[in-house]
Amino acid sequence: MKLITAVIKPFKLDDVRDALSTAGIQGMTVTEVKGFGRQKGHTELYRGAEYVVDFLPKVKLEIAVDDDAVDTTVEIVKEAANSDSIGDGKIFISDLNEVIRIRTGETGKDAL
Amino acid sequence: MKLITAVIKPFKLDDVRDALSTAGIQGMTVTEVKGFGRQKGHTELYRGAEYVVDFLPKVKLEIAVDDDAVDTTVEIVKEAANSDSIGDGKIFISDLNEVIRIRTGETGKDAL
Amino acid sequence: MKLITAVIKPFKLDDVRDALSTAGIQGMTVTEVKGFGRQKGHTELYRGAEYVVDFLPKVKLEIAVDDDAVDTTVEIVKEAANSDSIGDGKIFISDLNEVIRIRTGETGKDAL
Amino acid sequence: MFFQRLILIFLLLPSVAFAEGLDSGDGAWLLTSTALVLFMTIPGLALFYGGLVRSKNALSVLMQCFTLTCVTSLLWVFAGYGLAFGNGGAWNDYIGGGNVMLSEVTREAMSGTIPETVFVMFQMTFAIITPALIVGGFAERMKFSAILVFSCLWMFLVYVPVCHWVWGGGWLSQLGLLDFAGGTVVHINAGVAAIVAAVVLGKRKGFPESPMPPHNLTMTVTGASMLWVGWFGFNAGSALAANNDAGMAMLATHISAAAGSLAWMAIEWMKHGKPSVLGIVTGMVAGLGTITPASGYVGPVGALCIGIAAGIVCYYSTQYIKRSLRIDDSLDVFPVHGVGGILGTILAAVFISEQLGGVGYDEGVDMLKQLSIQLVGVLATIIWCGVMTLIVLKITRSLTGLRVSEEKETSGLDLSEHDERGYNM
Amino acid sequence: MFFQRLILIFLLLPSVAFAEGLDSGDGAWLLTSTALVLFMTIPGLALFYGGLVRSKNALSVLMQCFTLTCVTSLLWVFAGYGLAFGNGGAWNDYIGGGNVMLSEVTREAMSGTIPETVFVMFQMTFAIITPALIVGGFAERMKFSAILVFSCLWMFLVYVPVCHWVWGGGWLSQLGLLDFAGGTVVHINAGVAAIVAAVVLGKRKGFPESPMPPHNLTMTVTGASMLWVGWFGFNAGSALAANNDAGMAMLATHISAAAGSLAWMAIEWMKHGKPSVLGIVTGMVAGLGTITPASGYVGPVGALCIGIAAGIVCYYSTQYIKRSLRIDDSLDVFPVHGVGGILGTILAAVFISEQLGGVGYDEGVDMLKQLSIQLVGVLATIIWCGVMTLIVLKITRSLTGLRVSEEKETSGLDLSEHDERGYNM
Amino acid sequence: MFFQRLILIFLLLPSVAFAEGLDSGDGAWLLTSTALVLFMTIPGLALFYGGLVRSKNALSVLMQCFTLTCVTSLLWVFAGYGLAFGNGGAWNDYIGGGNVMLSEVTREAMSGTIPETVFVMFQMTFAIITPALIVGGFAERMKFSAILVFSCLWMFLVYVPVCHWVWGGGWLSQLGLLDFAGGTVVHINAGVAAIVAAVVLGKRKGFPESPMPPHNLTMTVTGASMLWVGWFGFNAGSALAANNDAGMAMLATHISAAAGSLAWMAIEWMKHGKPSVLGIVTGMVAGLGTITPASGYVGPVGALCIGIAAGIVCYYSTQYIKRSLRIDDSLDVFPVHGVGGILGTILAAVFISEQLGGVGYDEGVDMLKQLSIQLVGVLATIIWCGVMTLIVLKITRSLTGLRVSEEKETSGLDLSEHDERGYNM
Ligand SMILES: Nc1ncnc2c1ncn2[C@@H]1O[C@H](COP(=O)(O)OP(=O)(O)O)[C@@H](O)[C@H]1O
Ligand SMILES: Nc1ncnc2c1ncn2[C@@H]1O[C@H](COP(=O)(O)OP(=O)(O)O)[C@@H](O)[C@H]1O
Ligand SMILES: Nc1ncnc2c1ncn2[C@@H]1O[C@H](COP(=O)(O)OP(=O)(O)O)[C@@H](O)[C@H]1O
Repeated sequence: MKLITAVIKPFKLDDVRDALSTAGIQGMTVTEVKGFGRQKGHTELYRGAEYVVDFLPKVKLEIAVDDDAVDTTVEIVKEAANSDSIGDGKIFISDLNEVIRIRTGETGKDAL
Repeated sequence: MKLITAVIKPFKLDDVRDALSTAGIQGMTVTEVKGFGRQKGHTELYRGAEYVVDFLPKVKLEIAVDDDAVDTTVEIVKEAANSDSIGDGKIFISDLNEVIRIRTGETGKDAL
Repeated sequence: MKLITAVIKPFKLDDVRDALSTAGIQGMTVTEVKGFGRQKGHTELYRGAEYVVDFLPKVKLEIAVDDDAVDTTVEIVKEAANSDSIGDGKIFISDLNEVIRIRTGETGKDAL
Repeated sequence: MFFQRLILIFLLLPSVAFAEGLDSGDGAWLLTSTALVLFMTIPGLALFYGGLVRSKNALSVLMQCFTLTCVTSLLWVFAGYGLAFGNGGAWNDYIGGGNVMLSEVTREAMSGTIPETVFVMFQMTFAIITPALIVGGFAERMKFSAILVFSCLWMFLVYVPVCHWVWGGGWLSQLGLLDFAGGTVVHINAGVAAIVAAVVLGKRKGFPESPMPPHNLTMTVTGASMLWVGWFGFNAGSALAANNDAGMAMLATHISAAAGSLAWMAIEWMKHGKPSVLGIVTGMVAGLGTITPASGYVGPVGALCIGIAAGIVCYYSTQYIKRSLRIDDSLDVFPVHGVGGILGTILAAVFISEQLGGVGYDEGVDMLKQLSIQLVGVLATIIWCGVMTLIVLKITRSLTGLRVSEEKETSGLDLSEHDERGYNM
Repeated sequence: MFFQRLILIFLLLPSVAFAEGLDSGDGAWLLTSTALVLFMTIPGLALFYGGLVRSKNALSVLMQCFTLTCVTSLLWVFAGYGLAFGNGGAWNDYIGGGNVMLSEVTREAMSGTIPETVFVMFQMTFAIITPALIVGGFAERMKFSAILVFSCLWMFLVYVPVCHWVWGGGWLSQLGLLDFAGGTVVHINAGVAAIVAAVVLGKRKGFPESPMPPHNLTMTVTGASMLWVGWFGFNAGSALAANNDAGMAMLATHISAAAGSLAWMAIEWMKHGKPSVLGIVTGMVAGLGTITPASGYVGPVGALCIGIAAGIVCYYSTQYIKRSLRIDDSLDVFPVHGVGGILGTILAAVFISEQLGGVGYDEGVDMLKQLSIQLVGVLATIIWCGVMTLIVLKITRSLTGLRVSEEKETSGLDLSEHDERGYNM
Repeated sequence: MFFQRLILIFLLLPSVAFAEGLDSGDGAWLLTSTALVLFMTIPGLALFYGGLVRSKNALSVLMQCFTLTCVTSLLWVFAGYGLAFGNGGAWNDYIGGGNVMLSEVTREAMSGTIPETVFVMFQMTFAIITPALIVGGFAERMKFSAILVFSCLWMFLVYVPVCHWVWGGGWLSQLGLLDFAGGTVVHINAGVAAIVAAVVLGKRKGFPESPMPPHNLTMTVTGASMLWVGWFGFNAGSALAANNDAGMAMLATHISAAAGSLAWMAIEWMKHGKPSVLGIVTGMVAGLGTITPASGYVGPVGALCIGIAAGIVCYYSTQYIKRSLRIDDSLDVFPVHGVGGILGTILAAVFISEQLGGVGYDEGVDMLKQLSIQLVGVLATIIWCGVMTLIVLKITRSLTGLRVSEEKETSGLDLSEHDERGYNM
């Protein structure tokens, strides 16, 4: 099994989730994060003092999938999260040794 | 070493933490996340407009443990986080190449 | 590629980020987390009832780097995040199978 | 009626009015009422609205309410008060005049038993809240510069003339229109302008598919509570004295607020299974807006009936406009204030009846006659406000454009229009 | 004393009272005071309480305070005012009567030098805050429907009769009980009802092992500050005139609030090493609640002593109830309001003494005599309120049940009872 | 002038004053004004400041404002009022005396047409807000115990004497200084003390490299709005009557607030491309602080000019102090209140001129003469306050130390000084 982690723009979350669930992928865990990268931050103004805020609000999706499903999942996320602008984010793929469903104790594919 | 990541219901956090520390596992990092899965969300009502909120507040625990301790840890989390209802969450296990304690520079088991 | 995950004290975030970007590492994702470990929490007081809050606010940095860059990155973080006191935090290293830039579809090193 | 006539008389006979002398108790109450009505807009309405939008737009709404408070104040001082309450000579049926920069409002000038300075201030707070109410119609998408241009033009082309017609001795006041504290002048005007602006601007991105839940309902409830308290100044202050009329106006206002709240809560409970705090406070605003034109003329029973009617009618109006017509009047200004204002202006003609506990009709007037007068007032306000608002929006569009870009709307007005964020927790 | 007698006289002789005529200054102050006391409940108390609960229950507390405001208002209009302040004929020692839907409160009716409508409204705001105070006893676990049923019954079975006894010409007023602004009627009543409800409902899940820290202390401090400001209307308004009694009541109120705050802060600082903002505002409420019954009778020195006593006694009461008895009166209503009300009602008999700067005893009364009268008043209120609250809870349980399910308690009342969340940041 | 003389007369002739008799309307307005000015400090200023600091220090600022309210109240009662407004005999040019624990303020005592108790309370609220304003200068780094010691000493060594000089019959009042509602006594005093404290304490860790954005601007806007509303009590209440002077003071106050806001907004818009809500509310405070000394003497045109000047001058002062001098007056108390107070005290001498719509100079005084008097007042206040504040800080340092440790500053004052956190969401 693999863990697919995607860091995307917050306003794309709904699109990505819809696309995934259309493809039968329901489960995921979402975290609000701050991103630093090439995308520029914005300027804020407080009593005449301007300063640059260089972190950007992003959301991180974590999706555990079976090995078969990796490619489709990545494809879907890539498409749905793309807005053709810097800062659209990244997808990371890593190995998962095991997954366990707490309620039933099921493991592996069954636990997803 | 392994990284055990558990996504559980927020009100179970105290129980899980107590159970782990009884077993001698003190260190962990906790994140507030939103979960999507089989568990149903709730309905909210704003000026007569109902809509379904399908994400659910969850907490994510990350616990780095030595290979020996993986099984016990998983067992403890599984037990303490179980409320026998959908949405109790999942445990993910993955490899860790290295752990370093920032203050001392210790690595591996010593750093945990 | 590797994923370097560091849990550090919040007030060290700026230092670490500056040090990394000086070394040419710009990209990272930051999450606010709560940490449990050896560092003691604090006492809070509500209408004469004292209780101990044992979690501590920390920030988690996730930095995906090419294999070559692992050692320098770890070194930089270790140095910049060190305040010589308990609770300075930890660095975790794990494997990444793949990284993809959403906007362009680039993969691997190019996507970082 | 009496009320407007009185004002008229005072304004026409300033020297005589002065002779009447100051009543320090009336002065104290009107000074207080002025503070209360300003309190309704900032922070009251600002918080009520601010809590209802998404957090990325929270400051923009506060900024709009606050800036309009400042701008309207100066417009009122420059020419608004003169045009609304001055004597317009040959044109007086339609518009007043004179008193530029309050040149005739000396320290000694009186308006009945209170200093004219206080009357100027009290009326100013009404002029302030009206454009601020409109903010709810175009929230989360209109350019800040456009809002300023729009509101300045609207003040002079809509608020000031209608105010003159109803309270300044103009044709509606001569006709005998009953509007104690602003059913037409404030609430219908604001409601109509808001929905016209909402339609012209178009829907917010994502409406109505994506939910746009209020970002902070505790803030909204705080604002709503302040509106309730402040409304005592609005309605009981409109008696322009600390007398028995003020007392009954306060009682009627309070009863209607409570009844409107509970009526809305009851419908929600029945239809959805649960009552919500946003529901009950919306019912409260409906109850308050609806009693406003009638508050000086009715008794407790009338107020109760008006409040209940307000809760029910405004609830269904909200559903209809938002769910059936799918008009994105963001914070439901028309169904609550506009519909409430219409309903209240009409019901004033009913519950003023002595049999129903009210003060009774003027000589030679009966319920039907009064109803027809009220209808004329309501229609005149709707038509004038609707048409002029459209024109004002056209002009504004040509000067500044109306909407922010889609990208700015997505990232939120706080950052894109003001370079600030509400919260840095 | 004088105060109650006066009211009594006015109520018995409405036509004569009218002859006295309106004092517009008194009217202005009472209109203002009414606004101030409403402001105490919404948003004041709502925010004070709302900040103290966990964020999942924040809206539920606001909703409860707001809904009770509406419900109590209508109950008061329907029959509450008549039963509390009307003439109950043969039963008048125990309960008033008449005036259903305020039928006798005409626009012209006077109550002393102020319109009776204003007196009705002013007293209504006292009736509103009392059940809202009780909310703190059963917060975070009681069903919303149960709260409504409970509060309606409680209003008629507890508040209204005790109000009649003390202020409406009933037996305690005839006995000579001193309760200037509600030590018995408001604070003891609320405190006793809250703790009885807390015991009957049982503890919140997790109490006292899990900490339940306030979710937003900035909100609590905001509410507390509003309570302080509004309390000027509560106590100085109870003079029913803008006169020297009102001035001294305001001064005494303020001194006691400051003294109570600092006393609590000092204890905390000594015992825990640090003073907290929750501590100081709790001391403030204690100081204000305790001075309430005495506020019209004492001088600055008396007020200072009462405030200091309030801070100390209420601090230790809170510790005792919460830590030793482990009763989950969620927001400490009894140790602060109940104990404060008892203490203040008793101390009124001491500091009214002319030697101590007070207005002095009535003819034929000395400190001991007055103390015994006060004790009778305190005990009567505690017993009546305790027993009737128990009965009302029994009835409510049989009608709707009292507590939400454990699951609903865990997920929070905002979602489970109102389908809303406080914050969507 | 007249104002101070009047006070003086009343204080010297209490029995005669009493003979004048109570005006219930004036009483009502002053009771209300007292509530309004207290409302300015808590919650108004507390929220304004609280929102501007980082979230880890939010409670500490609320705590400081609240505690200073309590402490100052008791100091005022103990001796402050007597020293400020009592007769100091041979020393009366510099300091008053007597009236310890308000021993001479009986229930019957009058101060003009209002009860003296009310005058004591009204003035107390001015004494309360002044040290609370200073909090903005040393926010986020000063020890709580040090703040208490500092503020107690400062009250007696700075506020009380200057108050006596200007309003209590002291030398500045005899000289003919115009300060209607506190340009010198409140605003210059607070501003100078704040910047002196800021310099002595040193910069916050990280200033000015790290941005320290306000943690909750919705809170700041709420507080700002409350300040605006409350300021009506501050300025219009300073007429000590509900009369035409009060009316004009309210109008002038309001105009200046609006003009100051818009002036600041305009500069920001031109210089940075976008207007901000923090900018506009800061302009509002500048407009209000600046009109304060002049509010009873000028007309609408004067108020407009003063407001615009305030917005511009205070904007550039803020830039200068913060960006060029790099002084860490955390919340910009000096450039807004100090500079505003200086500016307003000077401009009062200009716009009091009858030609400019003001009330006109006293006999034998012309603009130049008045200007020189005002300059004397301004300089005297700056020098006295500057020197004494330094001394008070020295004493405080030796007693408690001034700053918290660096570690405590990093973890935030809420936890390190009060064992609490603002938010547990
Ligand atoms: N090396 C990295 N490690 C972890 N997260 C990264 C890394 N680089 C970028 N990110 C995350 O991806 C987001 C987008 O990256 P950015 O460089 O701004 O644009 P793009 O993805 O278009 O190249 C960042 O905001 C950050 O959250
Ligand atoms: N494939 C997945 N990848 C990552 N997280 C998941 C996945 N499936 C579920 N989760 C997380 O686990 C939580 C519980 O899952 P859910 O399907 O609701 O119930 P259960 O664990 O009882 O099967 C979800 O809310 C989500 O946070
Ligand atoms: N076994 C672990 N797994 C995951 N996170 C850990 C673990 N142990 C510690 N941490 C994280 O590291 C932080 C610092 O650890 P702590 O034991 O307090 O100090 P130190 O790093 O100096 O040993 C903790 O607050 C927690 O967030």
